[in-house]
This record gives sequence, C-alpha cells and structure tokens, in this order.
Amino acid sequence: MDIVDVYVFVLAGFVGYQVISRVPALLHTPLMAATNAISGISLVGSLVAAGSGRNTVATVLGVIAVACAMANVVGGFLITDRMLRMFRRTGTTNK
Amino acid sequence: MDIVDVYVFVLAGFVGYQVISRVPALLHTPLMAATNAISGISLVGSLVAAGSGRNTVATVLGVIAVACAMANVVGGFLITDRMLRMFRRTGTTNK
Amino acid sequence: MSREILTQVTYLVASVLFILGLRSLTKPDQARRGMNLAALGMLLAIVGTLVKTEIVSYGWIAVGLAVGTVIGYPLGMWVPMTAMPQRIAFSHMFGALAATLVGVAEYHTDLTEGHPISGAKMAALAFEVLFGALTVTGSFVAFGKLAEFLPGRPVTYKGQNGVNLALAAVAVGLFVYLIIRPEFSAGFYLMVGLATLIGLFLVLPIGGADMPVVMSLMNSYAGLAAAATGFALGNEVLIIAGALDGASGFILSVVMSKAMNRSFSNVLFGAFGSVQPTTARTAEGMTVSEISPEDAALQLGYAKSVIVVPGYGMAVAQAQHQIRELAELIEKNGGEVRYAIHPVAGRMPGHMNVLLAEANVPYDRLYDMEEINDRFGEADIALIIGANDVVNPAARTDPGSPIYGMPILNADMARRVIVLKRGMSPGFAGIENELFYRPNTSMLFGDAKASLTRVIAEVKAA
Amino acid sequence: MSREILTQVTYLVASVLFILGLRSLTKPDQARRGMNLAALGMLLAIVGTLVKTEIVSYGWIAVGLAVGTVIGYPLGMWVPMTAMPQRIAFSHMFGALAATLVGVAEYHTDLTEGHPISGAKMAALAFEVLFGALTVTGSFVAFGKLAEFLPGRPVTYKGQNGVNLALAAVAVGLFVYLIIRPEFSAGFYLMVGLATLIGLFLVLPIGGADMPVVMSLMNSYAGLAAAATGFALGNEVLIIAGALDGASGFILSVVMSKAMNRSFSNVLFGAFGSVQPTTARTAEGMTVSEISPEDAALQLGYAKSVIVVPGYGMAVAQAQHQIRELAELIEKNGGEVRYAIHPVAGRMPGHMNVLLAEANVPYDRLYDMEEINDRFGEADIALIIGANDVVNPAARTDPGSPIYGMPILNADMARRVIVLKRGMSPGFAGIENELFYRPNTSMLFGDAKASLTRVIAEVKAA
Ligand SMILES: NC(=O)c1ccc[n+]([C@@H]2O[C@H](COP(=O)([O-])OP(=O)(O)OC[C@H]3O[C@@H](n4cnc5c(N)ncnc54)[C@H](OP(=O)(O)O)[C@@H]3O)[C@@H](O)[C@H]2O)c1
Ligand SMILES: NC(=O)c1ccc[n+]([C@@H]2O[C@H](COP(=O)([O-])OP(=O)(O)OC[C@H]3O[C@@H](n4cnc5c(N)ncnc54)[C@H](OP(=O)(O)O)[C@@H]3O)[C@@H](O)[C@H]2O)c1
Repeated sequence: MDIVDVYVFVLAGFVGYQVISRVPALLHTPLMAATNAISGISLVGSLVAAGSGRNTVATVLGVIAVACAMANVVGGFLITDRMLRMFRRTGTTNK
Repeated sequence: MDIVDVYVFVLAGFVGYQVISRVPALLHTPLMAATNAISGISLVGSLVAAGSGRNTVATVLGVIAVACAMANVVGGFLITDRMLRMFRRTGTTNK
Repeated sequence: MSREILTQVTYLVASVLFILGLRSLTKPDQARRGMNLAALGMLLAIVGTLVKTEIVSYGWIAVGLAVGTVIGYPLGMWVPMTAMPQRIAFSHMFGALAATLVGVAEYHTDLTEGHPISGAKMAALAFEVLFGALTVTGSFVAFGKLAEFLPGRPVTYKGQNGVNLALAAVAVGLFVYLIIRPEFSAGFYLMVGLATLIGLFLVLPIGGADMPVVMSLMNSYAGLAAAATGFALGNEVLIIAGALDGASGFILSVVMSKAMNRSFSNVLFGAFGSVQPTTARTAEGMTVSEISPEDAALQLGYAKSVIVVPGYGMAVAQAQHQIRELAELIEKNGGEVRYAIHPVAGRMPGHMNVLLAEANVPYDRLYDMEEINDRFGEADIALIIGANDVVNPAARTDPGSPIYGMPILNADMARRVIVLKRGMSPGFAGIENELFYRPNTSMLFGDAKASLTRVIAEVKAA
Repeated sequence: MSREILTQVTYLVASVLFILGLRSLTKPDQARRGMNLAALGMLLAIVGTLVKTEIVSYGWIAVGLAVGTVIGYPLGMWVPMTAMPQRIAFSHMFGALAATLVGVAEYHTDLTEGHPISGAKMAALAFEVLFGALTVTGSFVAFGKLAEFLPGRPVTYKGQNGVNLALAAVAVGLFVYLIIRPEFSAGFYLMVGLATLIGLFLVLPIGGADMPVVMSLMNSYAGLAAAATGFALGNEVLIIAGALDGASGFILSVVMSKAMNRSFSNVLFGAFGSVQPTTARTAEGMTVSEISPEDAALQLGYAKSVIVVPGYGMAVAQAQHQIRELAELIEKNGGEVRYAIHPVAGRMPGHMNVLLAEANVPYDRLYDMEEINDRFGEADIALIIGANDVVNPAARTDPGSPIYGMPILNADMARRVIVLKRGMSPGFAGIENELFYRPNTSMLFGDAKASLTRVIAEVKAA
C-alpha cells in the first residue's frame, strides 16, 4: 500500500462529491443503477484471482466473484441505458 | 516518477476544473491572487534544494527560489485576505 | 513491461471515463452518451486486466464471465421499472460479494504462499471483507423486504442493541488484532462471519419502507469496500470507482434523510424505523367530501392548469400510463399539465421520475419541489395520485407532528384538490393528513389505476 | 521514518486545505475563512518540509524565507487595488522563477552526483524549466506593459513569426534529445535560455490591454510547471497545487476570451492583439447631445431606478468612491441603485468588483450580465462610467463589427442613458460606439472622478 493511493482516494472522493451532488433528482434512480454497474470494476481484482491459478481456493472464489461482478456490469449498464432512453423532452420521441 | 502521480494529476485537474468554474465573476480577482499564493507551494522543493547542502549551485538557486516562493506565499495570502475583507453584503460593515 | 503499461493506460482511461459518465448524469440529454463512455471504460479495464502476465488460464475466467452475463442480461433487460428498488438492492449484494471474495482470496493466497502481509495491507483487506460481508447480508435483507419475501415490518426482539454492540466489538477487536498479527487466519474468517451476522441484525429491525435509505448506505459501503480492495491490491481504478460509488451512496442517503426530515446521524446509526409516539392532531369529528369519477372528469376536462402530484400509491397502482393519457386529454382541451415531484415521493430517490418517464411523460414537465411550490396558488386543480406524506400540511403547521419541518409540496394552495387513494389509511409516516378534510379537497376513493381509467372514459365521453 | 510520515501527512492535509480554500471562493461569505485554511495548509507544508532529514543546514533557508517575507509583505499590504493587474503579473514571475530554479538545481545535483536520470524524470524536468522560464520572461513583459514602463503598444518587426517558430523548434528538439540523453547539460541550459527568449518574443508583440489574457495563460503555465516539478520530485502536493493553478488560469482565460468574443485558439496561439481591419460603421454625420453636471444631478436626484455600468474608465479615474457616494445620495432620495458588471469590463477578470468592493459597495448590489440584462428596460437611467465596448450595441446589430456577437450589457434599453467619459475616443476594441449618438443618450464629458464630484455637489445642493 502506497501513500499516494491515499491522495487518489481523497481526490476521487472530492470529484465524486462534486459530480454526484449536481445530479438532478430526476436522474437519481439511473444514478443508482449506474454506480451499480461501475461497482463491477472489482472485475480487475477478481479476474486475476480467478485466472492466476495459484491455489484452488483463490480460483473458486475468483470465479464466483467474476460472475457476480460481471452480472453487475452487464445488468447495470443495460438497465441504466434502458432507463435513460425513457427520459425525453416534450416534442421528441424515443422510437 | 510514478504512474500513480498521473492519476493524482488527472484527478486534481478534475477537482480544479469543477471548483474553479463555479467561482463567481465577483471573486475572479481574489481567485487570481489566491492561486498566486498557492503557487508558493514550490517551497516544498526549494527548501530542500536550499538546505540539503549538496552543492553550491543547488544552495544558491535554492535560496533564491525560497525567497521568490515565500514572497508569493506572504504577499499572496495577505492580499487575498485584504481583498476578501472588502467584499461585504448590504447592511454589514468591515470595521 | 509494455503489457504492464497497456494495463495501466486502460485503467487510467477507465477511471476518467467513469468520472465523465457520472458527470453526464447531470444533464439528461447527455446522460446516455456519457454512460456509454463509462461502459467503454469498463470494457477497456477488463481487456487491460486480461492481458496481465499473472493470468495464466482463461478457462475458468470464461466460465465466470459467461455466468455473469447470463445473470446480468435479464437483470438489465427484463426487470420491470417498478421492481427497481429490489433490483438495485440485489445488485449491491453482488457487488459486495465480489469485493469480499477477492479480499478473502488475496488473504488466503498471501498466507499459503508465505508472503508477509504488511499492517497497511492487512488493514485494507480487513476493512474490505468487513464492509463487504456486512453489505452482502444487509443488502440481501433489504432485497427480501423490498421484494416482500421477508416481512416488511421491523423484526425486533429484546436485547437486540446489546447483541449488535457485542458483535461489533468483537469484530473491531479482531480487526485490530489482525493488523498486528495478520497470520491469525481463524480470526480473519471469524471476522467475516461476524460481519455477515451484523449485516443481518442491522437491517432486519428496519421497516420495509425505510429500505431506500438502507440501500443508499449499502451502496456507499460497497463502494468503500471496493476502494479498500484497491488499497490492498495497489489498484487505482478500484480506488477511484470505489470512492465514486461511496460518494454517490453517501450523498443520496443525505438527500433522502433531509427530505424525510430525519437527522443524518439518526440514519447513520441505524436508529430509524422505530415508531415514534406521535402527538399529532387526529381527525376526530372532521368529514371528508367524496367525488365521483364523473364529477372529477368534468372538473379536469375544463381545467386550465393542473398540477399532478404523484406518490407511492401511483407506483403501487401502476397508474403512470393512465396519468399520461389523462394529461394528454386535458391538454387537448387546452389545459396545461405539470408534475410536481417531491424528492422522497415513492420509495426510492427518483422513483416517480423514472416511472413517469417510462409512461412517456417528457421530463421537462416534471418539476422539482422548489421550482413548482410557488405555482400551486395559480393552479386550478392539484391532482394527488397516491401521495400522502409529501402533501401533508402538518409539516408546516403542526409542531407536534413527527414530520413537522419536512419540506412539502404546497398542494393545499391550489384552488381545488382532488385526491386519488383507496381509503383513509395513512402514508409511510403513519399519520393523519388534514388536507383530506379541507373544504376544497375532494376524495376519489379506489385504486388509482381503476379510478383514472374511469375518469379518462368520462372525459372522452364528454 | 516517523518524520517521513509526518511530512507526508502535512502534505496530504495541505492538499485538502488548498482545495477547500479555492472551493470557499465559490461563496463570498465563506471565502475569507476558507483562504485562512489554505494559508494554514501552506504553513503545515512548510513545517513538514523543514523537518525532512535531507535538510542539514537552516542558515540559508532562514535567509531565503526572511528575504521572501520582506518582499512579500509590501506586495500584500501596500500595493493599491488599482495596481492589481501588474501586481499579479509580477507574482507569476516569482512563482515561475522558483519552479525553474528548483528544476535547474535538481538537474545539476543529479548530474554532479552521478544519479542516472530516467526518461520520465527528464521529461518532467525539461517541461518544468521550459514552461517555467517562458513564464518568467513572459510575465515580466506583461508586468512591464501593465505597469507602463514597457511600451503598451504591440512591439512588432518583420519575420517575427519565423523567428518564434525557429526558436520553438530548437527548444522542442532539445527537449526530445534530452529525454534520450539526459546528461547533455549544455543542451539543457540552452533550452532554458531559449525558453526565456520565447517568453519575451511571445508577449512583446501583444498590446498592453490584452495582458489580462496573457496573465491568465501565464498563471496556467506556472501551474503546469509546478505540477511538472511535482512529477520530477515525486511530490504530490506540488502536483495537486500545480493542477489547481493550471485549471484556474485555463478557465479564466477561456472565460475572458469568450466574453471578449475571441476564439480560444486565437488566444492560445498568441495571435491576439493584432489590429483587425474594421469594417464597422462610423459615426459620420451623427451628433451627440451633451449634458451639464447640473442637469445630470437633477435627473439622477429624482430617479427611481438607476443602473450603474462601470468600465475601464472608472479604474483609470479612480472614481469608485464617488460612485458609491452618489449612489447613497440617490438612495436617500428614495431611488434604487444597482451595478451591472460585464465579465470583461476593465482590464482584469473581476476588476470592477474588487474596485467597487474597495469603495464599500455591498456585493449584493453587483449583478452579473445575465442577471441584470433584462432589467435595463425598467431602469430610469443607465449611468455609464468609463465603459465603452461592453455597452456597444454594434455587438448585437452590426455583423461587420469586430465585436459582433460579443455579449453586451443592454444599457441602451434604459429610458435614459448618461455616459461619463473624457471625449469621444474609442475603447479597447478601437471602434465607434453608436450608443453615444442615440437620442436618449447624454454625454457628460470629463474625467469620471471630476464629473462625479461635481454631480454629487449639485445633488447635495438641490
Ligand atoms: N422516496 C424515497 O426515497 C423514500 C425512502 C424511504 C421513505 N420514504 C417515505 O415515503 C413517503 C413517500 O410519500 P408519498 O406521499 O409518496 O407516499 P405515502 O405518504 O407513503 O402515501 C402513499 C399513499 O398512497 C396510497 N395508495 C397506496 N396504494 C394505492 C393504490 N393502489 N391506489 C391509490 N392509492 C394508493 C396510500 O393510501 P391508501 O392505502 O388509502 O390508498 C397512501 O396514503 C414519505 O413519508 C417518505 O419519507 C421515501
Ligand atoms: N476585463 C478583462 O479581463 C479584459 C482583458 C482584456 C481586454 N479587455 C477588454 O477591455 C474592454 C473593456 O471594456 P470597458 O467598457 O470596460 O472599457 P473600454 O471599452 O476599454 O472603454 C473604456 C472607456 O473609458 C474611458 N475613460 C478612460 N479614462 C477615463 C477617465 N479618466 N474618466 C472617464 N472615462 C475614461 C475611455 O474613453 P475616453 O478616453 O473618451 O475617456 C474609454 O472609452 C473590452 O473590450 C474587453 O474586451 C478586458
């Protein structure tokens, strides 16, 4: 663990706070779905656990983790898009 | 040089962009003075150059750099405060 | 080495794209494109990981990815909008599970291969599995209560606080001890087990309707667990994504608790859901005036300006499509229809917006509370559809009411108020609503969808 | 080791306090406290550096700090508000000089002690000294032009672009070569020298009035140089502070160029300041109507609603105190006075605001262009004090004008317009202003301060 990672965390927290606090209530539900999808980034850890073949426990847990994270990625981005597609202004259509 | 520093730079750039773009025109002059003051942070480099006694060139350049940076720190924070003190709402006084 | 750089670049780009994606959600018309960018970032990060030299076999990875896709597709495409709250709680469980399992796998591998685990890394791992495991079971209970296969009412028993505190104390003790002695694996696994129990016991005593707050907190915890994974693995994209998710959950729970008039600490420390003894005024001796669908249709058909106030009952009744249909009829007759959305109307942040969007209501007709609250005075009719607490004037007038001080929609200031609900039962806060007894309020009893269908028929017939 | 951690913690805290400090500038009433926090952060970072084990002697450090304080104090406390533009340009020079010298010292030390310099570190160092040195001389010229000891007019000669391009090409060539062969010290120092020349040649051809844009760009460059120092030294607080300064300068120059109706690339590539051949309408055959201070006093004394439009001429005449005095008189007579501030009125972003604040005008009377532009129609009098381009209706109406499309204050929509200026000479853009010839416009010629003093005396006498 590196001290620089603390900087990264703090700065990302600032960015997150500023960005999210400006998301209008209109899109709060898609926001929750989007963060769900992004949480699938734990794939970067679970793929390594599942694929580095270091011991059976890691492989098994890793594969389950890959499946869970991938489900969030696929499901999360799809449903976010599905919701966002529904939001439209007067006079525009979605079809 | 570390790749993590690139993350730090990018994230700090985001934070800076978001913060600064919300500073009202009212305070743009104090903002310039404030960033001047903050630029004095190069002290963290110049103090080391001036004080680590490794060679004369570094010491001399370091001392000049310390003086320049310190002038910005002292002058910058003082003038920013002087300006900000002047901004007041109706019905409040500064004295 | 050049592979290493490739991986790093994909992670950096992914981090930036995630931020841009979330940023795009500040503008409805850029949101879709922004989220596509975020998805691209995810793809890049996955590819960047797959080329890593540590990965030696792809068989099991493929299985995991395939299973995940098969589970994720229906979660994305088939789940109806009305099931969104439970759907999201369910996903938090998956996210937290993935983070926890990665933490356990990393710990196990370090231990069996004899790598020394530094105090800092152990702290990150312990934090990760603690918050991860707690979120897994907590989200599962939330999911169960929202999907209504677990009892929605608070499950309480005597001495519950004592048990929770004891569990937490042991877990924290293990946490600290592990930092000193990382090789104490029994303690590690015991801590994981305790965390799952804490998650259960924390959420079971909370009422089903309070789940959205829990959900947001779980979102935040899952994010923090992911960030901790990043610290443990030295992976910045995990730290950044985790921090973003953590901030999002945190902000949403703050927004909700403010709009529900709860102190944030009240929410943070799990003390919600307890039924306060209300000293609120009751409705003894007051009468309500009912209205028939025919009369309601008559009034609505000729109204110049209508403000629709949707609430949780609209979601229950699935009445959003009928509302849009009625609005179109009113507009055809020359009236104007706007929608007033209270920040906590419904059972999830943004609940009403997404349902109305589903029914094809343009989002520029949806107004936030602050935008529209001054306009009720000019409206001919406030049409309240399954909303209750969010229009309760007691929040303004009755200091004894548990919702006193909560910002509400000024529906009572409209010239006439028509309320669609099934009976006189109270809303989420469990209190009487004096608005229903006012002289300019008419009640149209019945399921909102059924009532609206009849009103629509009458307007068409007129 | 524990000293090392202490240093790291102070740097982290300083970074957070810098961000919070700049954030506080989004709210005028929190700004002072926020900037005190930032100053505290700076103090912490200095202390955290002084305890570093690398530092073996404090004598010279003390000298440097003392000299800096002695220079800084008058720069902070004695410089009048009206000298702010040159004062800030001067400071940019100091900041860039410090960054450049640190870079040179680091390079020299690594070289004499035989440390290998990695390509990445060399790139950071080279970037640092390149941008640093360029900013030193560039800011110096800007300072000189603003303080008027260098000629304000564009200094041009034939083949100037060719020379600049050649210099830049050599510098970039050295940059690239140094990354491959960091030990080529002659090249390094040559590059520094070239950068100082480039700074000179870049800014000399730019007119004095364009200096604020240059100043902001220099702010941005100095920030980037500091960030590069951070990369070279592996110091995150430098990277963060540099990125913040870089973003600030960048945003200010974008804001300015937008409000001045220049394309941003036009600004970035230094092509500004050139006098365009204007095809704008001239004022042949039109007449202006003059007004005496007495008549102006009569109108202003009884006006119900006055909007003051200050411009560069107010700064030149130092008339802000007289404006406030007049405004108080009008208010005593029952009128309302507001101030309309154009984003580029004056010669620096926020120039008018800081001068009016100095004269004790409450900031809630100052309105941004977007806030007040619709209100001119309701105003009895628009009182224009030394402003010209920012109220030129040609920006709206005359496609041939060089300022066509620039957003302007709609002063011409007020019932009456009174303009205070010395004569009919044009403003910064060098073009006629048709507003001065309109029937409802009256000109009060003379230095703004002198004119206002007479008007005040008349209003008092009435
Ligand atoms: N949005 C969030 O994130 C969130 C989260 C947690 C808690 N909450 C809380 O939830 C409440 C939301 O307020 P709200 O006004 O939307 O809802 P509410 O106060 O809970 O009232 C909903 C009303 O809908 C009626 N209803 C139920 N089913 C119906 C149907 N099929 N047809 C017609 N009416 C029906 C109910 O009355 P009948 O039974 O008589 O029909 C009830 O009074 C607030 O108290 C808020 O604090 C919100
Ligand atoms: N704010 C920035 O950051 C910035 C930066 C760069 C450029 N600019 C440019 O500067 C201009 C600013 O517009 P502006 O309307 O403020 O100023 P302006 O267009 O430059 O006009 C200033 C006017 O003030 C008059 N004046 C000068 N001294 C005076 C005195 N002592 N008493 C009374 N009047 C006096 C001048 O006319 P007389 O000589 O006839 O008195 C002149 O017409 C814009 O074109 C803008 O693009 C601004």
